[in-house]
Amino acid sequence: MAGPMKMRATILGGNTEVRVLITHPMTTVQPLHFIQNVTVKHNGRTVVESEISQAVSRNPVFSFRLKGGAKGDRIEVSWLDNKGESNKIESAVA
Amino acid sequence: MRKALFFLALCAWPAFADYTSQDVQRVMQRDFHARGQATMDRVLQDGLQRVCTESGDKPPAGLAKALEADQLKTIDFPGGSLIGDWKRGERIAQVGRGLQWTDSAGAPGGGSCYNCHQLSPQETSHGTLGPSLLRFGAVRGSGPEMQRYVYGKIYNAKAYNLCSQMPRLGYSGTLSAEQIKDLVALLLDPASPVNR
Amino acid sequence: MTRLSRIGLFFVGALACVPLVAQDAKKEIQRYQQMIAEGSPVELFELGGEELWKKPQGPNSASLEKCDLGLGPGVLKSAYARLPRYFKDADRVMDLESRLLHCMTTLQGRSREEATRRVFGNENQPSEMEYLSAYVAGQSRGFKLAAGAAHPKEKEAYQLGKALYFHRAGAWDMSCASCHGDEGKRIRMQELPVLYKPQFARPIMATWPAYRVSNSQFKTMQWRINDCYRQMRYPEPTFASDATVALTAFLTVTAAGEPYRGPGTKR
Amino acid sequence: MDTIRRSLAAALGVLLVKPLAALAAWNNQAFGAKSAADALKSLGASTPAPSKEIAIEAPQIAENGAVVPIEITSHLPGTTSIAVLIEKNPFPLAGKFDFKEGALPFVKLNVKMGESSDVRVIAVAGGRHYVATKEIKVTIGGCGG
Repeated sequence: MAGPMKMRATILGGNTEVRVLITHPMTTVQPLHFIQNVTVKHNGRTVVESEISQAVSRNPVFSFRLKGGAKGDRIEVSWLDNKGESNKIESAVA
Repeated sequence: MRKALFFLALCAWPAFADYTSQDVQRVMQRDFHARGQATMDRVLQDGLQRVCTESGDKPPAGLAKALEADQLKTIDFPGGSLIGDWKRGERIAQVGRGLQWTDSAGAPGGGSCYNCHQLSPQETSHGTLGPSLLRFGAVRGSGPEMQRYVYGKIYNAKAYNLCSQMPRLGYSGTLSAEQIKDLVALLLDPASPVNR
Repeated sequence: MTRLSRIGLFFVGALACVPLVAQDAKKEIQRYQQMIAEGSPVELFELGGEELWKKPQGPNSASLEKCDLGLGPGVLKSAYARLPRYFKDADRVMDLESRLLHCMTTLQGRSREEATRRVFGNENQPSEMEYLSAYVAGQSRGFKLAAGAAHPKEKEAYQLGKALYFHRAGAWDMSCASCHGDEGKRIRMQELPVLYKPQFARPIMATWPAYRVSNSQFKTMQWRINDCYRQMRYPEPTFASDATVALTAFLTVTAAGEPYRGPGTKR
Repeated sequence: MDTIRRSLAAALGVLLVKPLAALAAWNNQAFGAKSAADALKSLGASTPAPSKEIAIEAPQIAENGAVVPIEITSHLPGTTSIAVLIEKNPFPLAGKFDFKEGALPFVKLNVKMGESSDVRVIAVAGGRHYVATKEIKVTIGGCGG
């Protein structure tokens, strides 16, 4: 099962800084098990779409920046790995 | 050992408050347990461990001399040349395994040399707990006397400096005579990277 | 090698050692350490610990929410910064892990044997103790380290810890001070803090327990002591024993006054 | 490395049998490339123009290759995508981030590095490709302490 995620979205200099922590082994040996896609949504609209490899460190931590944003906006980060497992987290901008 | 105890009785040791090294040993006997090859006899201090602990590694000169002489007797010098193969020696110097509860008993260990010493200039990841041994043989020569000293120092460092922090690698069973000879070669052989 | 083999199998190339001007290298490594701390996944372990803290377990099907870490049942804020300390109900000085173990046996009704079966986890399965340590320690961020030093048993633990620190035994004649005894020394490239001196003990004790990026594992102070004794070629110190608690008491009292900023992130 | 490639192919297979709804894009060819040049080709960025408008914030020395923090900001107007390549990794492409309307061209992540290497960042702005490079040295720590 997918382990816990943690996210913090805060207003920083007029923009929204999103920091997300993901529990994932990101293995580089057999059997390969790593996240391939990370997606960020702002109030339901996709703003960042990414493809990553097994070269991203175990228990990935990402920071993204969104234009503008206001307290209470909904931010969602989801991931999908090479085994088809996925997880997501949603929280409000603080 | 009797001599050591006599000196212990005479000298005023810096007090670690209420805990003598015997007290600490008793605590260890209670609070440690054997695991794998790391057996409980290891918490029993021998004479020099006790003297070094209780003197803060500064034993009185006379006592140190006497105990160093005892340690010298433990060294089993092989006959013939003491110079082995420096290439094997370099590998032994790199390896940090041996005698831990995670190591399998009987499997050859290493000398952990680079953990504390600089040796070959190519290996930049070296410790500084011990002195740099770069160009050791080039500077000091590699005659029979020097070979004997280096072999002895690796086998039982305490025979030359009682409270040295260097393990007694031969005496403790960490390294075999062959392995020590290879390390002697690493330090003394003119062809060794240590000396080139 | 085990630590590296996981990456090593993928990354065929050997990890290169780079000679650099010492001072610059030191500064750059400090910058690296700061950057990995900023990008640390350590909070994931705090989350995992919170879940376990609140989860009913053992024959009593009880959570640890009523566990008294010294400031009253369930009070977590700043509790870790004041450990180790004397606990009257157990009549002994306890560090975080030994106190957690106490709560597991008393509140949850678990046997000591069961609760300590797997105290050190790995990258795939961190241990319950590791998760819980992360959670509890995280509630002390910003609080000054103030381990107990007034009760006679606390003074005793400090003295025993100090004596242990300088006690030479084992197959390699080592004490803690053999490596952590003189300033400016290294094992390989790893700098060695002289932990009996406050200026070195402070930053170290303020950042344990910690996540280690080299093996992606969360490590506790009990593990740190255990692994030192392994490398010192001693038998194994028993988990949460008085000897291990005394060493932690000695080190934490020595670090007194430093604001806690862990759980840390280490190389 | 064959096994890695096989498993990468296998990984793709797993994806293909999943319901379409869960399918997301993953550039198998670019991520499977064994050289930075091949990866760039697969990204359609064979000859990117050097640019000082791409800022790479990373330590010059990483004590441990398992975690190397990298922070990337593109100051190029109209940046829509940022890709990170670690030149000397067996598979250089580490990630590709597409920024839609509402996102700033910024990302911070931790990557694994097998050895000291150049890290190349490719940015797409106004349909053109730009590149910036930073060398990161990887050292290795002590005996496990």
